[in-house]
Amino acid sequence: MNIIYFVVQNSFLFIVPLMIVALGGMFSERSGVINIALEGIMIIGAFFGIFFIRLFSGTMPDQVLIIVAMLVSITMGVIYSLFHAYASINMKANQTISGTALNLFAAAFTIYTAKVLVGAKQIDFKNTFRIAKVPLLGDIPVIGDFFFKNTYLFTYIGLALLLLSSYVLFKTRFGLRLRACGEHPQAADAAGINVTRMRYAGVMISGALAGLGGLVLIVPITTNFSGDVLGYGFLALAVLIFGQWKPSNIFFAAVFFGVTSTISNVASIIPFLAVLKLPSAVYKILPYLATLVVLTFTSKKSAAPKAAGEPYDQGKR
Amino acid sequence: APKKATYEIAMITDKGDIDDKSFNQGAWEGVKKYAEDNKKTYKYYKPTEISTAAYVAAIDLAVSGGAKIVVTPGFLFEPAILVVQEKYPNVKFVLLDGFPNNQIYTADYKEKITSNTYSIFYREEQSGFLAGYAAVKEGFTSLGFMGGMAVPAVVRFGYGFLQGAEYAAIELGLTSVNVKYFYTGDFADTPANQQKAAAWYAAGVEVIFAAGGKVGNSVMSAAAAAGKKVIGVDVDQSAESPTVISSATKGLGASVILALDSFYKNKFPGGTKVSLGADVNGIGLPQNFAKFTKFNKAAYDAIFAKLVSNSIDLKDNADAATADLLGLTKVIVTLEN
Amino acid sequence: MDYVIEMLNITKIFPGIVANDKINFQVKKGEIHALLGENGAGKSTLMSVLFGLYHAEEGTIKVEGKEVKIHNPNIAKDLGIGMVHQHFKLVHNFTVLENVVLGVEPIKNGQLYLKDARAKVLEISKKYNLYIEPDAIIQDITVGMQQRVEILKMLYRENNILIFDEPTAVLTPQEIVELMKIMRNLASEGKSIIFITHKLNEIKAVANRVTILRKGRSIATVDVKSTSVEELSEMMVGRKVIFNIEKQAQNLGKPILEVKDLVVKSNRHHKNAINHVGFKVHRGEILCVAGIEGNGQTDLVYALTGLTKVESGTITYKGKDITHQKVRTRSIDGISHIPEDRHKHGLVLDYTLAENLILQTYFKEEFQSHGFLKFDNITNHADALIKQFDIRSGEGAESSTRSMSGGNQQKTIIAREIDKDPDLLIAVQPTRGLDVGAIEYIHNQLIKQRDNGKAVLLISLELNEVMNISDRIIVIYEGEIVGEVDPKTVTEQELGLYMAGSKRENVS
Amino acid sequence: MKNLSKNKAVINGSASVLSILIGFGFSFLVLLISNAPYSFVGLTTLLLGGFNGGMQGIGNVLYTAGPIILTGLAVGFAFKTGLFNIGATGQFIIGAFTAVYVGVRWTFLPVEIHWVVALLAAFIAGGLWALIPGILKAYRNVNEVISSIIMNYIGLYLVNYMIKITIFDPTKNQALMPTRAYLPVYGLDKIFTNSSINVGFFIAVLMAIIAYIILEKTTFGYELKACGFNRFAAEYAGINSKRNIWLSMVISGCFAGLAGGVMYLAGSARYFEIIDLLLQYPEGFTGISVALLGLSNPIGIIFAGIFIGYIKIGGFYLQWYPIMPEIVDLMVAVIIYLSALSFFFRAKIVYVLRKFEAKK
Ligand SMILES: Nc1ncnc2c1ncn2[C@@H]1O[C@H](COP(=O)(O)OP(=O)(O)OP(=O)(O)O)[C@@H](O)[C@H]1O
Ligand SMILES: Nc1ncnc2c1ncn2[C@@H]1O[C@H](COP(=O)(O)OP(=O)(O)OP(=O)(O)O)[C@@H](O)[C@H]1O
Ligand SMILES: [Mg+2]
Ligand SMILES: [Mg+2]
Repeated sequence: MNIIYFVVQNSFLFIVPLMIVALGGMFSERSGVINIALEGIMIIGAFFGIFFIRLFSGTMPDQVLIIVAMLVSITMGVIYSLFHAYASINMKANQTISGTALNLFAAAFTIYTAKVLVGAKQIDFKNTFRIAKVPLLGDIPVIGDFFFKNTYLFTYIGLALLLLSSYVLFKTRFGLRLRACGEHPQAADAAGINVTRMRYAGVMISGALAGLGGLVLIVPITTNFSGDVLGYGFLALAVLIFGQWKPSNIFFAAVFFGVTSTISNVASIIPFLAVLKLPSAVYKILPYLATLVVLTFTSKKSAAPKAAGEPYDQGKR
Repeated sequence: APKKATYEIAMITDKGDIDDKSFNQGAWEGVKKYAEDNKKTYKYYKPTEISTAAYVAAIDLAVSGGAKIVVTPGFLFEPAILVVQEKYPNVKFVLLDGFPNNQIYTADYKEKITSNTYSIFYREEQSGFLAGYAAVKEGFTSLGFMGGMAVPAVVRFGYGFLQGAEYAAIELGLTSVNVKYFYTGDFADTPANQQKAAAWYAAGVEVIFAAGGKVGNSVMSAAAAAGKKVIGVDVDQSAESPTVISSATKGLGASVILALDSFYKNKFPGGTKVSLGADVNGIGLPQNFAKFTKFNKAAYDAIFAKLVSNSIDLKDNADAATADLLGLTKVIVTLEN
Repeated sequence: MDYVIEMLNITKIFPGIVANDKINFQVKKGEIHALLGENGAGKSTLMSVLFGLYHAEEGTIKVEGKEVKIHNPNIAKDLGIGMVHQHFKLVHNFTVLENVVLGVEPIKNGQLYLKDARAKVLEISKKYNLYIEPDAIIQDITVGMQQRVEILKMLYRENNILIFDEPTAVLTPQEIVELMKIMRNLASEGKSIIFITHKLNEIKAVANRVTILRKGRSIATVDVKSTSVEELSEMMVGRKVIFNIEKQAQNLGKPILEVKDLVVKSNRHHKNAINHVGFKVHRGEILCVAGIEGNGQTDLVYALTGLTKVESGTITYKGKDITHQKVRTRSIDGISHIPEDRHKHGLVLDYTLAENLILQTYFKEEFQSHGFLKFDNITNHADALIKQFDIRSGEGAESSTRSMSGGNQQKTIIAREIDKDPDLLIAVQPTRGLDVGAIEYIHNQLIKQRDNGKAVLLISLELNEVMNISDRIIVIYEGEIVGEVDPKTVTEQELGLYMAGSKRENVS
Repeated sequence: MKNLSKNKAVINGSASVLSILIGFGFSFLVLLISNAPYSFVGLTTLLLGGFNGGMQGIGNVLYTAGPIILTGLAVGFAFKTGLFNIGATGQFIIGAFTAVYVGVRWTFLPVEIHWVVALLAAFIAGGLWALIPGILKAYRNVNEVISSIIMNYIGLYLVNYMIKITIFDPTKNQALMPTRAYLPVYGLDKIFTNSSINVGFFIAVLMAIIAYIILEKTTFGYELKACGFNRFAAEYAGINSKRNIWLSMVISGCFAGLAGGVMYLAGSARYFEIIDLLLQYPEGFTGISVALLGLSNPIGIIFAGIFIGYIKIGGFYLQWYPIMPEIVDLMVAVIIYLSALSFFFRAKIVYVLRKFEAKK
């Protein structure tokens, strides 16, 4: 049982950032802008959030500090995403090119800036944000062990964001309009919706969530940040597509990926796997292979937003 | 406008950066300290790729930038130094953890050291030994070794760690000490490494010796979550996390400082190869034992003296292909892959 | 005289073309005002300016006497202007209701609240006899219903000025009659309607006045009652148009295509798209398959041309069983296909005109040797076809097809397909959206094929076209052939009943 | 002679040049802010690029350009046919491994052709690796972006494992060096003394020319592009679009695989390590930049690859001064971003050219 708790608790380290960033990507693509810059935005978010933590560590209570740091990451993520929005919405640029450029720039920028500011590309920080046990809830048998021990505030924020995303997308006026812009911007425009504004909103939400996701990914896994997020932005993109642009499916995709990855990393302490003595390569490959197999059988019908990737041109029919 | 500045002391990074928490960082700190203390100009250069040709080009660049002495950390530089020591007879080379050779282990093998090259090795197995010894003496019986890539220095740390644990187990009359043993295959702080460490802690491991640059940061992160301990590597890493109880250091910086100092005193020990161990204070644990409850300075000094006097025979990477072939009796090694 | 809309001196320029050149256009309250003109005359552009989608370089717009600046559709909406666009502006995966309320969504506590909206929509739908299913997804409903959704959108917004841009191009005769009723109803309530159509008889039927555009200029605004169809068309094209095509007597040959018991599965629903269909096409005849959109014509054509798999049954062409043959093989064997959707199937819009003209033949000796294209031949071929078919474009053979007007794009396809000298020409909606001049030209081409002893299979929703040029008509309804009629004897009404599924005869 | 304002090559070329110039301006600005005393010398060094190092520098520019031209071709070729091959990295790794494996183990080959066979093997292996996403896209409609990302990781882990069980050097934790199959130099080292140059660059240029001919001059290219622009129209024209999709991926993968071979068979003795990090192999992603900068045109890609190599080497020589070479990465990113805006640039350039022509 302990092992199961352990796997679940640890899976959240993958699930939460992947899900948050994929949800971000969803808002962008639902508004009609493909955002391949998620990786870069994560880097920017992580960089500023962690830099903030480093500067203000100890000056305020830990959970307050992390909340403010999250706000910093979100803000910087939004600001950075504006470059993508400007290129792809105002300038009608090729969205892949713009995204690729922003990925390159984020990596170079953080390293360059870190070196100028702290003399090294690595930014050390103290992770004092782990919650060993949530008061009261942590004492609930089973459930407490699964979800309220050895955890981070992120987990709950992530789950809240999942519910919120789903609500916003399907239950609000904003969501309806956003989806219309991603499916048929001409129709939205004709209905009096400002497509530019909605697309900006979509990209900026993706900036906020990807920025946050960068911080959420890095904080629990290390004690210093060295200017990359290990390709998680691309994995989040995979989760987004795997999740067919729907919040609930994105959640399941992230869980699928998070749990299989965790199992592969900790196989050696799972008794029935440990005896197999398989090479670690097998475990490392397994989550990816499984995803590929699932995709093979679920991709016939794609739910991709129809207009995603196409600059909106009022004149075009 | 400023002219092309000249830098007397140069370091070439191998593949990490000067803040890799490992080789490059250790060497760089030595270069920096010596140069600043003695008002010398200094600079590091990054090669364009990880190849002999690129290393040679970087050394060319350093020399054209006025380098009189070039520090190259890591065995990857061996073939490059073989070339440049003759190309630049007036420039001195300090090769850490390597000996100039062409790395072709066939009939074409060539090795040569000229009078302008000084080759320094470290007896990491001794440092690892102290770490393993201290851990078991402290009362831990479930240990972990998480190395980065299985390069010779890392392997020596690991083997020493196991043998130190064995030595202490025998002294304490323990019947068994369990050690999980793993090379991560990178020097990075990935979620995979963090989870691996977390899994080990969850499975009862009490302390992990993290010998792999930034792998240590993942291990520390996991240790903090599990309320367990870490032993750092190369330099004193206690400042990085309260979970670090000690570090198996090697005198990277100190040896670089010594080499630079001898160079400027015109006593450069060129043409020689040294292996720095306990006898010359080339390795050791930091002198602060406050995070131990049972193990202490006296115990450390005693075992250290034995290493100095060479009365403990340690096996290194040349003696065993894998860790389970070290012939240990008390230590039960679980190799993971 | 009080006008609800006055567009004065409107000029709208696109790169390389003056789409609207100092146009004056005035609409009275409560009238149905038709807007007529060739393809590319500037009708849609003018309406887009009025609706705030485009911004005119010059000119003023007055609504109910007051000068207004319409920067975007929101302002148009506030002024009570609504538009049914030529290409429907509906979100394909939203429900009918969501599409109707899009942009004016009612909310309650920050949440979408559609209950009252649904009631209102149903009420309007009842009042104007616009049958819809509020919860159906757009992509699942017929074009006719989509049209009604567009109209509902306008009515829901309580617009007083309604623009219909070619609303009838996709409707059945019955639906057209219905629509006209609705339009008259709306007008009698005091709403003003601008009605764009290429069909002169529709203008005669409902419009009060008509404004004619040609090449971006307004030629005249006239009273419909006092003007004949011939006069209208002459004003529009600048020359006389012959409506009733003179066909030579038919010289019927042997059957070239024989379809037996054909079944094609649908990829949209569980029923068969084509359900046990059989018919023959002979040399020297134009056989028309009439039917309302969505009744299987598309699938039938895909099956005949090899774009889709056949479930069962056989297709015999020139005596050979081609049921399972590849598209390419059929094409080489002499089947040409003018596809329904010129942008989806007919053209590679990013290719030049010359490249598009070899889309079906690039692999032939004439255009390649050992896998290498013969560019000289390709250009010469294009130049010849451009001349022969009068394809107009900016840069001749090198023009990007994307930049060409719809009519000329269509001509490109027709040129390519006829140039192949096919034995069987399958023409689907060959004249959709084209002006009368272009239509005349294309009809002549089809008849020439027939007269040369080739076969033509025409799929069309245009009753006019069906009646005018075909030698024989079969009607398809819900994937089955429900009747075969002679165009010389059948009435439009009767044909319409077949198409709507209300009349049925057993055909062998 | 056509009007300048209608000449695509002129317009696209000047848009790229404009992006590059602004990129240099940006770097200068960054230097002014972060390192003012060295900003001018920094800029001139950047501009001089590979020339800073004389023939050695130029040789290294061409050496660096070789593999990235090939990965650029991989990405660009796929782009031209409507596919986004973000999996060049994985194909590169697989190609590299195969080349090294053949180079190390197939010693039964005559030494003269050993490198040829090793390169060929890399070429084929890269193609086969890309075949998987190609087939999945063609027959199962699996988005090639996601499947390629996945194949990158699988390729990485698989190769690391394969190295361990086939060509591992345990004392160094790296693959054995394929010394016997190193690419020939043909006296280039006499011209570009002390540089790492070898035939790799010329192989890359040859491949680019072949790609250009395929795309622009052959019926095969005509089919491929038709599928890329409009799959439905291609099917309507009787083109086997499924086959073309996977073929296009395979060709693209072949280029990426070849890039891996060219890189690891270079006599510069590059180490093939076992590291579980995709970032270790930036060539695949650089390929995206190169393809974008070269507007996916094979000939443009040659220039883009040389340009990236040129400023990378320029960045290397920046180390003469207390300037961080990372500024080069910043600059490349800015240039790519600007090239995304080239729609705008091109319109402006056409406008200016038209005015100019109107005057004449
Ligand atoms: N967005 C645009 N960009 C460039 N040219 C345009 C654009 N929209 C319309 N045009 C051009 O303006 C002219 C008028 O087009 P418009 O669509 O108004 O014609 P129309 O009268 O509605 O024709 P149709 O009967 O075919 O619908 C055409 O020549 C067309 O090519
Ligand atoms: N993206 C675009 N860029 C420039 N011009 C465009 C573009 N899209 C459309 N056009 C213009 O629109 C015109 C095509 O519209 P046109 O009104 O002739 O087509 P149509 O007959 O209405 O076609 P359909 O029946 O498909 O509506 C062309 O003249 C073309 O110049
Ligand atoms: Mg129109
Ligand atoms: Mg039209």
